[in-house]
Amino acid sequence: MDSLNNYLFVSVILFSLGLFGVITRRNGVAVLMGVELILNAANLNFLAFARFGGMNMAGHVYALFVIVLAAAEAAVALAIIINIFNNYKTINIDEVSELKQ
Amino acid sequence: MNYLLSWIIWLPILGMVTIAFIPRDKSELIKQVAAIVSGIQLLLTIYLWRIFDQSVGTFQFMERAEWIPSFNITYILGVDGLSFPMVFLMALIGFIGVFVSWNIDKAVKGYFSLFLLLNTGVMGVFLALDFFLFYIFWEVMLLPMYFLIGIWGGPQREYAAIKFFLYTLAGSVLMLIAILALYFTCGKTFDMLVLMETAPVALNGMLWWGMSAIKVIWVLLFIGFAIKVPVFPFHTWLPLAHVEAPTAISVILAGVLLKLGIYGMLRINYTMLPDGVFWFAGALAVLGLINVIWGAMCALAQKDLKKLVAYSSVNHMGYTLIGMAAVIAASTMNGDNLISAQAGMGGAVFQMFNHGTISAMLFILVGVIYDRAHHRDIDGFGGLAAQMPIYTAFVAVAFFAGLGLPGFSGFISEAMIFIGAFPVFKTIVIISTLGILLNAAYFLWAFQRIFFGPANEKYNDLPEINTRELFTVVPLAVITLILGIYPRPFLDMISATLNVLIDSVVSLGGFTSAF
Amino acid sequence: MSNFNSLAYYWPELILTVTILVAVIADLCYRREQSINVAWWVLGGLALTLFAVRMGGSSVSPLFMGMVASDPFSDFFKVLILLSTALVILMSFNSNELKDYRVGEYFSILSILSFGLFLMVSAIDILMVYLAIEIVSIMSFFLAGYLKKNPHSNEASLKYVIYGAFSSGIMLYGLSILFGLTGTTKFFEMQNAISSLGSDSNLALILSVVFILVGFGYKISAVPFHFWTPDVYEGSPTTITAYLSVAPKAAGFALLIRFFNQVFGDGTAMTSESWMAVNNLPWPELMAVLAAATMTVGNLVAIQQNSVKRMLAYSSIAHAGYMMMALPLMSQSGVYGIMIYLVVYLFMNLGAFFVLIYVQSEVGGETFNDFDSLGWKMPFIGILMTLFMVSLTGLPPTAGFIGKFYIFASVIEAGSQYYWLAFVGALNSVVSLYYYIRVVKHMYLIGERSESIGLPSSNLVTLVLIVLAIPTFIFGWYFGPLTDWVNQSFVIYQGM
Amino acid sequence: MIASNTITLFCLLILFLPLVAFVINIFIGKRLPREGDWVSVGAILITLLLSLILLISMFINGDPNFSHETVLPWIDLGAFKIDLGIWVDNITVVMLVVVALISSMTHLFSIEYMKGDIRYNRYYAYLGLFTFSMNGIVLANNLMSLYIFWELVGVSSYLLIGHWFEKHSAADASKKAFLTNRVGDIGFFIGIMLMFTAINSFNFQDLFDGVNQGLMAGNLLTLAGIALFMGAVGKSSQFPLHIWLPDAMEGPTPVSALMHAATMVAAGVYLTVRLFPLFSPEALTVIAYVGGFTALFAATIAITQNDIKKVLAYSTVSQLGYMILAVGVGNYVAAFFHLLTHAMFKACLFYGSGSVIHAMHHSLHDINDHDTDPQDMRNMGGFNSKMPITYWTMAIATLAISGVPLFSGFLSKDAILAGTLSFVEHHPEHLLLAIFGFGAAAITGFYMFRLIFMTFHGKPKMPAVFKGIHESPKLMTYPLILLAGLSFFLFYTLPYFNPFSDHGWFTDLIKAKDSAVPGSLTAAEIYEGVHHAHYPAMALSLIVASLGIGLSYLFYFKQKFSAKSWSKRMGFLYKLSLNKYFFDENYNRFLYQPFLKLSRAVAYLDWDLYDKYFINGFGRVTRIFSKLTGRMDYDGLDQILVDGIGRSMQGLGKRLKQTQTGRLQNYMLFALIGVIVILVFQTI
Repeated sequence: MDSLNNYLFVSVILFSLGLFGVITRRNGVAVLMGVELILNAANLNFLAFARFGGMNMAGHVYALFVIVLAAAEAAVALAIIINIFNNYKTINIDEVSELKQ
Repeated sequence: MNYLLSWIIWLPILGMVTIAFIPRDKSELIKQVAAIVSGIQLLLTIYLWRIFDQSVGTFQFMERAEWIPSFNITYILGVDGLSFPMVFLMALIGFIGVFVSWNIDKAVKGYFSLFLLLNTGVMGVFLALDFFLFYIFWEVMLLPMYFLIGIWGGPQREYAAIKFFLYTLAGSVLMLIAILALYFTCGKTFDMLVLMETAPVALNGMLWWGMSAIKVIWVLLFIGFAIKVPVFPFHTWLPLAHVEAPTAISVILAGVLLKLGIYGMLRINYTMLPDGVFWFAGALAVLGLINVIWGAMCALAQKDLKKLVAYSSVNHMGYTLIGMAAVIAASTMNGDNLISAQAGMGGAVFQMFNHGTISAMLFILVGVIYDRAHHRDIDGFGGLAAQMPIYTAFVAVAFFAGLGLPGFSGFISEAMIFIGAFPVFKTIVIISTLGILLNAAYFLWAFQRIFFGPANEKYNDLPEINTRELFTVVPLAVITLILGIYPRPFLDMISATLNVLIDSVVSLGGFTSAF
Repeated sequence: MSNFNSLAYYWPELILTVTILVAVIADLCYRREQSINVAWWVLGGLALTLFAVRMGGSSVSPLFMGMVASDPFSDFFKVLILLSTALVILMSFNSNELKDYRVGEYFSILSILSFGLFLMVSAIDILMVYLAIEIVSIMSFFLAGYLKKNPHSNEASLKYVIYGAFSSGIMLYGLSILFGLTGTTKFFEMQNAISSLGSDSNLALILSVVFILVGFGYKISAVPFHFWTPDVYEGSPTTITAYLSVAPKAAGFALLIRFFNQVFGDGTAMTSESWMAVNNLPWPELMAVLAAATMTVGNLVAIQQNSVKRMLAYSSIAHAGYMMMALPLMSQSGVYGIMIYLVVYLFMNLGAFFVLIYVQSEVGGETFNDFDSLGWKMPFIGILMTLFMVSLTGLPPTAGFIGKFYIFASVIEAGSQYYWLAFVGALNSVVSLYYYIRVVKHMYLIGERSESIGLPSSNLVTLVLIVLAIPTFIFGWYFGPLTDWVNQSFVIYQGM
Repeated sequence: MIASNTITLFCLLILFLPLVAFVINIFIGKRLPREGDWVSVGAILITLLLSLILLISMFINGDPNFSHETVLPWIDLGAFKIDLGIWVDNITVVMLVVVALISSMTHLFSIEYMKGDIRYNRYYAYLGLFTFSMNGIVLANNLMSLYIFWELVGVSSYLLIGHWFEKHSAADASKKAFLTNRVGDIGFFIGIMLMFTAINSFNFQDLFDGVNQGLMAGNLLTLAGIALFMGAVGKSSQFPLHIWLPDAMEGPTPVSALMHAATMVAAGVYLTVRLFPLFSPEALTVIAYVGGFTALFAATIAITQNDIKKVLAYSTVSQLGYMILAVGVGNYVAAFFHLLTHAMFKACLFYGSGSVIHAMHHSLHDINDHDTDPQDMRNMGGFNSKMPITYWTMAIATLAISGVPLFSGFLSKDAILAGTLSFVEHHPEHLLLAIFGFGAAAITGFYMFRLIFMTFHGKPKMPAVFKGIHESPKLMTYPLILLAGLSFFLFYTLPYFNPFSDHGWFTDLIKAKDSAVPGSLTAAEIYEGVHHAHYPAMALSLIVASLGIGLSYLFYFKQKFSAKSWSKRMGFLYKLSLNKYFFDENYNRFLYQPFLKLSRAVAYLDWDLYDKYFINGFGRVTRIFSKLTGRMDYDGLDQILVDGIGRSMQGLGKRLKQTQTGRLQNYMLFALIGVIVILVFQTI
């Protein structure tokens, strides 16, 4: 139960879910949540490797940094989405596609 | 003068800078400056001719300067019997070109600046002995040419200009790859003199993807040069560019730029890849044959006089290729026939020069009639001989020179080419002699349609060719005639270099060693 | 080196940090109309930073316990970053788009962005890699969407942020796998660990390589991770587009060079003439294919554009492709070629964008038709734009040719297995002539020639353009100083 | 005996004086008094004088093996050398005199004939150019300079035929002459190349030596011989390149006399005479057949022609065929002899016809008739009373050409026929050659007397015109008289007076050379055979000639038979002859037009297909692309990319552009797909 593979397995599922969400969701905020899933999948990896690899604290540090940066990124992204809503009156990212070709 | 060659190359740039400081409404002054600068350049080349040692087959007046030592790039100039005629041709036609363009009234400043820049580019290619320098000059020509055709050209000028640009650039990037390949395989140098010695040895037996390195480099360089010549099937930019370009530019294009391709092949392919010469000579002759016949047949069918002349260039350059191919006659496997090799190669070089003078004359004359009648439709004239007798006489001279009449220089070079190539490429030469019939056919037919027949009322008050125009044509006609009667001055000049070239091709190249 | 000792080598970044702080504070002090004066503070700071970088000497050492490296290689890129930042700031004075906004913030964000780029070019730890990329990205998101009232700008930043987050997420996942395989975050330790791994872990390695490449590829807009580029470039303020097309790309290449050669190289990377991939990982082949695809796609689509801005966006993809050609070679001359290319690319690309900005403000549009007969109306702009276009095409005697020349030279030098790449590159540069010369065509060949001549209204613009034009021209035929500089900068931290 | 240097000097003067006249007249002729005709006339008279001095010195010298050669290095590339030079022997001297004499006559004759022409000075300039080039051919000591002057002669012919270029027919004829000649010249040049390749020299003597040493032998030699002969076929208007000469009559009549009768067309014969030692027996057979066939074939056309000059033109073709035949059967001295005699009487005939046309022209002009053809014999008749000098001189020349004893033609034609007969005796399988020869002899008498009878006898067909006819001025009649005088046998047999033998100074001084081809008959053997066949040939030729003359007398003088009804009776044959066997029509239909069509097709291929669709496949792919995308908005740049490759690039670009959908999630999806594809490829 308490083996590396299990963690990795969960991480892969999280990663895939994240990708799926990013690709399929139309709501901007939902897409962002997909991104968060991906980041957390990576975090899980870092922690699991750090724990089971018998290694130093680098993994943990890394995870902490990721959490912080993810928060910053999310903040910016949400600000932008608000701005989009002000201009477009929607947060459906499919409809925000004037720039193309 | 120590830096004579540099002066010849950079003088036009000096003129260009001078012109840049002249207010643009003083168009007469701009023209005068351009004329003076190219006049001085012409005088310098004549001076060069006086002090040129004809008995030496190697490079003279060498200049050498550090440039980018970290990449072994050096500023090397030099002139030999192969490049001198071309330099002279460019100086002459550059000078004449200024007067041909005297009527330009649109953006005079820009026109003459670009014109002089073009001059520098061409001169540089002929005199550069560093491959990198050579390539830079090679490319420098493109942009002025693009503008000169694109801004001052005919109705389809944009299309013609971009087509010219793209075609030539496509060729030259392949050339760049070949240059770099030579650089890295032959001792990391761009010095052509060194490459001429190291390349034949270094490339010997080298294989790239199962292909001989010599063949690969040869083909890359050849395509680059062939586009400029232009060799069938890379020729389609030429009629268009000629038709759309203003007269002076057509003159330079046909008179000098087409020679760059042949010059490049002789200077680079022949010296650095002598084995490739033996491999490719047959194809060269066949391509020459196609050029001759195809160009002539296309010319025969043209209704636009300028296009006819343009296709005649395709046709004439074909002879050159056939002549060049004859160099292999001097090898042991072809019976040490040095006579043929000399005749063929000498003919090819002479033909380059002659085509320069003759086609320049043809284009100037086409421009003269276009300025007056505002069209070039061959069938739209008729009976001009009665109205413009002097003009008719000059066109007759140009046409007869073009169709290879004895007494004009073109005959000698064509005859030398045929005689030289005959022992090695019998069938090809025999078929290509058909070209001299077709030459006569298209020129005489056009001549008849334009000048003969009852006088055309529409052109009753067409003014006769004027003094300025005569001034541009006469020198060319005189040179064509003099060299046609007594070619020694020219042939003696190239003889020593030619023999060195033939000797290096034959002694360094062999059919068996490389492949 | 310990954290405190490291500070001694960290003057440029420290000065930059101070600059950022000063800029933020200064912004608070100015009124809205005067907030543009923040730019001068920032410019001053950048000048000091540049001075510090140049003074830093040629020491090679890892700082902050192996997080970042101080070496001439990174200094070289820092200079590029500072130069492009300063030039963009200068050009922003003249931007029409920014007029309606308070711009103090804009300049401070630019300086933060520069700081992120500094980290990027010197990072030797995957933690620092991620951190740097995120700093750069987040600041870029801001800047892309700076025109709050402009829907296009909004859309650009939305696309940018989501695409950016998405790709850095995937990269992070790849990095986590790599961490798992090697148990370290330091480049050189990773290299050691990988070379001792058996070939059974190659699959996982490839997976991580590809995932990491998503992040890096996004940064340099390599195909197929380039899709965000045109849209973001088009929507962003043109000054920012110019900046994004140069500085982050340069930093991205610095990172790519360091990371791939030192982590996935065979350990002799940069010290010998050429080297191999560790464990014969097939990443060079992958990189070669991506390079070919990148330049081809960039060029072919650029032909189709009607907006000069969007054309330049695609062309910047193509240029990334040219530079990528030198990556799979794993040779010193390849890296060398990229560095030279980046310098000339900075000048010519910024030049092209700045002319575009000027034309936008004078004529009011950014399509090809807005350039009609411009060469006659404004000869100065026309000649300079021609120069930049010719240079971008790579024709001598302009700097663009020298860039291409060194890249091609390195490809050819690497041997005949990469000749095909040189062919693709060469033919691509022919294709690129189509659209670059189209600008020239519109400027000179289309439309009536005008008799009245307009000179640039702003001396600053003239100055900036001349500053860009001179090296673009001079380096075309006298590039000795350039190669010398690159040569001196070609000293990379090689691990302890 | 003239010193060697003087000979060289004389030859150079003879060569270049007319050229000087040409240069002066072309540049400043218009501004000179009398438009400069005196320059040309003066130059040619000096030339004539010098030639005569050479001739006299030849007589005094009396050396049949006289030979003088001077060379000038012209091209020297080390191994490849061309030396130009002059070679004077007795043949040269005789030929020089012929050229100078006929040319002088033409110059004089033209003063009246061309009076008032708008391009009078140019006419004289061109005459000078012609004389220069013709003398160049005569003096050449090597194939290269021969070829050079050969071409120059062609150009002067082009210029003179096209003198009245306002007429479309003249312009067409000049072009046709040049191009048809070029066809022959190609063969000539190939022959030169074959020779040079084997022997590495252009010099005649070197070539003879080379062939003698066997450097060139067998089929190759035959081939080279036939190729060289091609030049003669073109220039001497032999079948199948005979089509240009009759058309060349569009030029002024004195020109026709000079070039298209007496000298230029004889250059082909001169060439074969000069190069005789090079021809292998097989090549000679071909030459004989071409010559013989042309002789008969052209004669049959001459029967039905009504244009006085056309009759003479075909007669010239026929006579040239004779000469070629003589060379072919090995009796080349006879060929040269006939060249000499023919030059005199044929020039005389042409001047006579010129005189008639001149009279017709003026008379028509006086009655304001511009539609009647002044050259059509059907409009003439009975002129003997009005133009006695013209009549008598032409009659003498006609007797000469018909081969009546006492006249020069009898001697030379007899020599040719004797040679042919002797050849046939040795090679019975070539009987056809004799039939050609004697058949042509009969027909010659017939059509020549037809010409005389139709023009000078009978009732005037157009009385109104007849009224205005009068004798031509003295400058025109003097040459006639001179040349008619030279048509008597006496001048050729001196110092002997036997009208039935050609033995005289000519046969003494002009000796046949042995063929250089090993194994050929020697000159002596040939001479022996000819001598043997002399009397039978003479008898036969007398019989056939009188047959022809008699028939003509019955048809056109006595009108015993109606030419009209006979022509109807002969129906098809008559039509064939009248229309010159439809050669022009067939060449046009099966050669020129198809070739023009082909070249148009090539040009179309080149410009509209090859250029527009760089490679057809690319073009097709592009069209499919454009259908797919459906919204090809070609703006300026797209127009630029019309080349197939360009279009394909565009198509590709458009497809790629469509991937830029603007939808963010598509982008990410593409990126993911990219990653997956890469992974799949990397792991495989």
